[in-house]
Amino acid sequence: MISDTSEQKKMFNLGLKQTSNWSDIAITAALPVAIALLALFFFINVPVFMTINNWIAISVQVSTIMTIAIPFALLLMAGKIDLSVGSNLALCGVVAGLGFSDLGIFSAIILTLIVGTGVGVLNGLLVSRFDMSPIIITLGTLTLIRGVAQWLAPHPIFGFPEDFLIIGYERILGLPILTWIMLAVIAMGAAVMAFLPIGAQIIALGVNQRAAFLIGLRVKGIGILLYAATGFFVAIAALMSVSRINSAPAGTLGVGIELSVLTAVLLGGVPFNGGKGSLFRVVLGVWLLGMLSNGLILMNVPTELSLMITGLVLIVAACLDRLRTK
Amino acid sequence: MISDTSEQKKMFNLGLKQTSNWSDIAITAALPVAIALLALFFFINVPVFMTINNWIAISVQVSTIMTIAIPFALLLMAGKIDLSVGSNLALCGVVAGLGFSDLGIFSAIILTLIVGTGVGVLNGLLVSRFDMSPIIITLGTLTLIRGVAQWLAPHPIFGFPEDFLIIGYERILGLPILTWIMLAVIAMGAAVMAFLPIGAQIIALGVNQRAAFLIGLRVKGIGILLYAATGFFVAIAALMSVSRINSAPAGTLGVGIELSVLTAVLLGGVPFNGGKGSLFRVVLGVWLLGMLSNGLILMNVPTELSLMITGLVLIVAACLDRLRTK
Amino acid sequence: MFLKVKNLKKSYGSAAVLKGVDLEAQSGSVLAFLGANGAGKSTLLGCICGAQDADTGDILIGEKSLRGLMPREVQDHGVAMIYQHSQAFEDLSVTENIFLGREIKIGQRINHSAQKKIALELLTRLGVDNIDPSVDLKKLGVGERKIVEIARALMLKPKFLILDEPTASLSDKEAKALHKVIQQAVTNECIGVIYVTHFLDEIHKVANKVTILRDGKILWTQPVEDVSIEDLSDAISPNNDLTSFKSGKNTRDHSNRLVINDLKTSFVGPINFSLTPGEILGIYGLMGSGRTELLECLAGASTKKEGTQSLNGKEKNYSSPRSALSDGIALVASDRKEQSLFSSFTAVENLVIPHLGQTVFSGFFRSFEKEKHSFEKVAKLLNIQPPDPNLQGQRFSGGNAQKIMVGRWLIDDSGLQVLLLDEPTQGVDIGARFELYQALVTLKQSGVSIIVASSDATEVCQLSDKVLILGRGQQVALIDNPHSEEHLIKLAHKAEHNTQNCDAGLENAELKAGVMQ
Amino acid sequence: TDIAEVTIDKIRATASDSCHSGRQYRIAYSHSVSEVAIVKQVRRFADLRAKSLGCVKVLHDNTQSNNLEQQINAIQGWITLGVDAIVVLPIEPTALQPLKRRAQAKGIKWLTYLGQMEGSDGFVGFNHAQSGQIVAQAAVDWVKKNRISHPKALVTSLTPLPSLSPRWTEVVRIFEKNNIKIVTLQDAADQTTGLRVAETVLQQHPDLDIIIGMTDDAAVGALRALKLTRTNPSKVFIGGQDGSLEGLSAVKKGGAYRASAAILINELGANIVDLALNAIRGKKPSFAYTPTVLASKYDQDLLQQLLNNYSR
Ligand SMILES: Nc1ncnc2c1ncn2[C@@H]1O[C@H](COP(=O)(O)OP(=O)(O)OP(=O)(O)O)[C@@H](O)[C@H]1O
Ligand SMILES: Nc1ncnc2c1ncn2[C@@H]1O[C@H](COP(=O)(O)OP(=O)(O)OP(=O)(O)O)[C@@H](O)[C@H]1O
Ligand SMILES: [Mg+2]
Ligand SMILES: [Mg+2]
Repeated sequence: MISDTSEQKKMFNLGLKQTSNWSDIAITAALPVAIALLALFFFINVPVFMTINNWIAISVQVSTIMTIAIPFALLLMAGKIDLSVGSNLALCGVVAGLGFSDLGIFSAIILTLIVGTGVGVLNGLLVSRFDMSPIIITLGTLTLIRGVAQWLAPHPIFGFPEDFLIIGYERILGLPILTWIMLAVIAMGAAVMAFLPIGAQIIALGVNQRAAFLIGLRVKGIGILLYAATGFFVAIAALMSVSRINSAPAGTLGVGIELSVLTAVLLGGVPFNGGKGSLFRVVLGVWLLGMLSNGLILMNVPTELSLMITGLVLIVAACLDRLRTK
Repeated sequence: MISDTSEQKKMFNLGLKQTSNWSDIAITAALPVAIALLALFFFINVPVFMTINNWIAISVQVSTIMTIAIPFALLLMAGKIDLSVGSNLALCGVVAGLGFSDLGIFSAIILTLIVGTGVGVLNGLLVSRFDMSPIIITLGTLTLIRGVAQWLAPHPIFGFPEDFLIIGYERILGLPILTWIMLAVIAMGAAVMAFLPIGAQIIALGVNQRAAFLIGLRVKGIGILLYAATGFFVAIAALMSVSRINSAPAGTLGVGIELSVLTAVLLGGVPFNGGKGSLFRVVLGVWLLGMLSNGLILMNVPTELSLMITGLVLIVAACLDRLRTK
Repeated sequence: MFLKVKNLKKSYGSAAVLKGVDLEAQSGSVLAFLGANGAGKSTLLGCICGAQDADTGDILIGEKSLRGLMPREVQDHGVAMIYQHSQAFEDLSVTENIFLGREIKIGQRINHSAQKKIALELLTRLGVDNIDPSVDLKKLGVGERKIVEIARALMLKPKFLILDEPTASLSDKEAKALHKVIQQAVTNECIGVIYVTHFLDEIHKVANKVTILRDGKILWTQPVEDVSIEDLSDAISPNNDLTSFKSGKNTRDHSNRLVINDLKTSFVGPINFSLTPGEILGIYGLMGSGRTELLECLAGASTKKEGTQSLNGKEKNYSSPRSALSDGIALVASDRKEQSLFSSFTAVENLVIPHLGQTVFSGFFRSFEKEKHSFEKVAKLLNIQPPDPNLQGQRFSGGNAQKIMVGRWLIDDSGLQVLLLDEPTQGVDIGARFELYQALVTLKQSGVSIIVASSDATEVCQLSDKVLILGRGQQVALIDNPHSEEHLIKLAHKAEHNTQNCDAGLENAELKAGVMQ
Repeated sequence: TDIAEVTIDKIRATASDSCHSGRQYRIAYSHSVSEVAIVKQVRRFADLRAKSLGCVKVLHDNTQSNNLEQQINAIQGWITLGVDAIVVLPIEPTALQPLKRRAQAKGIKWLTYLGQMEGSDGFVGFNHAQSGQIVAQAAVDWVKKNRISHPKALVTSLTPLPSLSPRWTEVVRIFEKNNIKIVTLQDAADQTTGLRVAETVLQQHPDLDIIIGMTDDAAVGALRALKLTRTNPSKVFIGGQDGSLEGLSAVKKGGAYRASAAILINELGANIVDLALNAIRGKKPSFAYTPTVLASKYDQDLLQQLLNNYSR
């Protein structure tokens, strides 16, 4: 595909010229505006939508996806992808679930983090070693790891220690622990991108991998690191998820989450081929989808219609966001 | 990611140099060899695997996916993608099913082809008009169109005219009609790539869309054409599928088929960013997956194990195939 | 017939690039269109060809306006363009590249044999006989790809041909052939040509008229007989004293910094030379002679097959540019767009990216102040225009982007020992070229060893303390204190023929060896 | 009282006066695969019952393909809304325990649909084990009646959803007891997969005697496989579960499709509303099975009645 955006402009924006400063501002704020309009719409139809409690509920609902979406976005910015996150989530959930009874909470958590990171490293090594399309490799591990998870857990795993489940429902300073974790992950991601050298190096990889290699960046190293980080945060997300539902269903946990995460991150304006992107917009992307799903349920929209609306919102929001970058 | 493959080669083939002619040949034939080995393995375990009838059964089982995979591969070579094929398949199935009773077979088929192509054109226009990432747009239509299909079919649709169902079970010259259709689609695709000017133009688009525009190719036109063609063949695939199962379940028809097709096409060596690829290998990719699923069922392998095996085969086959291009 | 540009204006955001330009090209004549880096030449040509849309003004061919047309429509009006940056497709064959979108057909099908025949004719006309038209473009070097693009433009049989720095990546042989082709087309087919270049000595060989663009306006237009090269360089970059440049040999340190012994890669070698600190080695050769491959091998970017490379007396085997860099060996690659520029990065990011987390900017957190400071220093040293640290890399004109690429290694305290430059002045204007040379000399005097590979014999002569001449991958000669560029060119040409024979001889030798076993 | 003894009439009678107080009720109902045709019918009957009562509104979610995340979010939304009762087919019963507690803490009645859950306020649904047993028994009877020696069977499952497992584990158990050999046990729940699995297995076992689908959809797909592989339908027993329109129509048509463990879909839909109302109003019963019956050509009246449920 194409990287040269400034030149493309002429090609496609016939009739989409930005004329005044006003439209400029409107367009820059496309995603926030879309969110605001959608929120207003839901508020008018279901006033309870606008309550603090509902927004906190949304924050908890998106917390897992957000925790995965942040490292996932960095990976995408570097021009890589990890489609195996859903299966890895299930595997980590199963490992944690099995671990609690045999190892105790602390060791089980550590083990889970190791397994999650391990899967990430495996992906990273495969992708870097063979310089394969990350898509096909992680499609492979998506299937493989799901099999492993189901094989480890032929019987449902549930009923975890209360000390662990606290994570899933307790609040600190009025906010659920899960929300705090999510905020911490966002802050961490933002800090890495803004202040650390690796932030620029990640983008460099996505812009021009060959050039990055020639100027001496650790192309493979950064790739593996990013996959490992994704695996690590998937493990965190698995712990969050499992603590919330007090169960680790190997067959259904995290199924299709790779598509939700990908959609949110793309909606957040990270191009599929990487090379740019802002975590702030990724956060908005995740939030938009979470809010949409919440609002549609509150409005009791029938399945077919809510599918149609979700599809439309996706397309419109993406188009709006595209106008911004014109 | 990066489009510059020739340069990448230099970058990563450290230590993977092909030294002798022998290994050269082995590596060139990676995918066929993988298929042969797998077939041998199944044959040893379940001799019935190697019967002509079973291979004909496999050909029928892959016929739908193959019919979609061929235009999908061209789309991918041009650096685009259509993730909405599964939903479009369901929509076309539903339209055909509803049409049979109201319009008669012939008109229903025509209508189905029009609808399928129409969805393709819609995708094409959205992608070209806004120069959006095809992924996000077709993720949107994936959801949208599924909603429309379910909305059109509140009641189950099944029991179609026998004259139509013939397509699904009749044979000509010993081969099922579905297999003939599939072969025709393959031949058509191969002819387009080999003999028509648009073949090279598709590749050019995938290599560098901006350059293709500058040297005067009809970038938008080709894009829309490819999406329309994909939609058209999805409609054909829908007719094939519906004639086979004699039912058009709006909710489940074609769910996840985009991933199967994508996997097969990537396995066939078309890079995700396009710019090259051979239909011959795509056919092998589709066949490999179809054969794998068939053999695993014949061996009655439990779900979790067959997930693991499928994942492994994917990774190994992809790696083998990668060696070839080194 | 005339191709006329009337009062064309174009700005990017608030930066006005073209401030009302009038230009006139005439059938049967060649117009040299000159200007400093960033003057707006490519922008203007892009507006003509439909790659960009001008803000106001008009473009006329005969009576018809080209404003707002798509590139394809502009071509249909008889205007063909060779862009400064390659617009070719590496996974298609040479023939396919030439005929893309304009295929010769029988019915609906491509007539492969007819295409191949015409492609061969075109390539021969362009003085290239060793390109197989059915081979994929990715197998060709940068220069050979340019030839293919030119062949495509000729295939279109245009009424006007626009060439934006066509010879920047060509060696002297192909450049000559191109000049001949242009001359023929102008006299026989009466086409009109607009020719952009930074090689001023070309002007008198090809052009009939010269137009100078400065600061977005036309400075003057004159017949080529009335102007000298000095006039031209004055007009392009008025404030440069070009004659004052002097390489000057470093005599302080005679220890060997870099020693290459019988080095071989898959194509190049065996190569032998040594470099002392503060010495500049030029590598000269024709297109495809293996300069790029040699430099990449030295920098760890491609594999070495045989031989040794030692730095400061220690033998080194680099597996990646990173390992070479940790020893202070850096490479500036030739293909800017594909291999060194990060198009969406700001200027300052582009400049400091190799150093982030490294010696100069080794802090755990980035220090934006320090980065900006470095940029300002380099921008001043190389006169980067505009000196805006936050402008995106892709928005710089070709020459200025190139300055940033070289500037990366001019940052103080980067621990540089050997700098490898592949075509460092590709697309750099006459003024800036000397600024770059000056910077290299300063670097040299600070004790850095430099290797410059270039297809510009003049450049090699001016800069180098010694010159290595490559022909088809073989080391043909190693000359100390080169002074005559004609000598270099002659050697390189001869090498091309000799090694051809050599190759044959080698094959025989191998055959014999095989028989003996 | 034993839950198995609760009659439909009793449920209807208890709930029938719910609207007399003038209060409005909101009952939320979540199924794990709302894209499946039969679920749409259940929803339709729930809506019909709500309409006929007059004071009830049924809320539906959009959980598809057993997406747990989606279901959890939907239920959380309903808790926010403060509906009166939540009826849910838990994709993973244990996974919903925390939500159940939260809902109940807010005074929302919690009922499960298919599969019981500890501590819930009600239970709507039918017994998977019963479903599996009915269809397996029908197959065993057919084998005996036709005196088939060494019968071979294909059974389909859906291992990612262990909560549904009695639908196939019961079949496996009964078959083993009756010396029916299960040659293949593979996942298949929809027509396309059912067709593919059956078609493939028929290559290896052209003499296959029995195919039991874990849903009617899978069994319908398998029926198609007979046609495509030109297997003699008179020698095969196909049985499904659910009582979907497609499955019942196949039974009615005769041929290989001989049985469906059919849920009384209209009653099920109505029970969702009635049992929830009972739970809300603190009445009994709020736990009840909706009977599963054997639909076969031998009981044409029942078959017709089941089919009539679908007529619009
Ligand atoms: N997309 C863009 N956005 C902003 N500024 C741009 C853009 N493209 C070009 N410019 C600016 O326009 C000016 C003219 O650029 P142009 O490429 O036309 O120069 P040029 O005369 O061709 O120079 P060179 O000889 O180096 O190729 C430069 O200052 C450049 O920075
Ligand atoms: N990836 C490749 N595959 C095959 N041949 C290659 C490849 N890259 C370069 N070559 C060939 O190797 C030879 C050396 O090329 P190289 O690019 O090093 O030459 P160069 O002197 O730098 O010429 P140029 O003027 O093209 O930059 C050429 O004949 C070229 O065609
Ligand atoms: Mg230029
Ligand atoms: Mg070179």
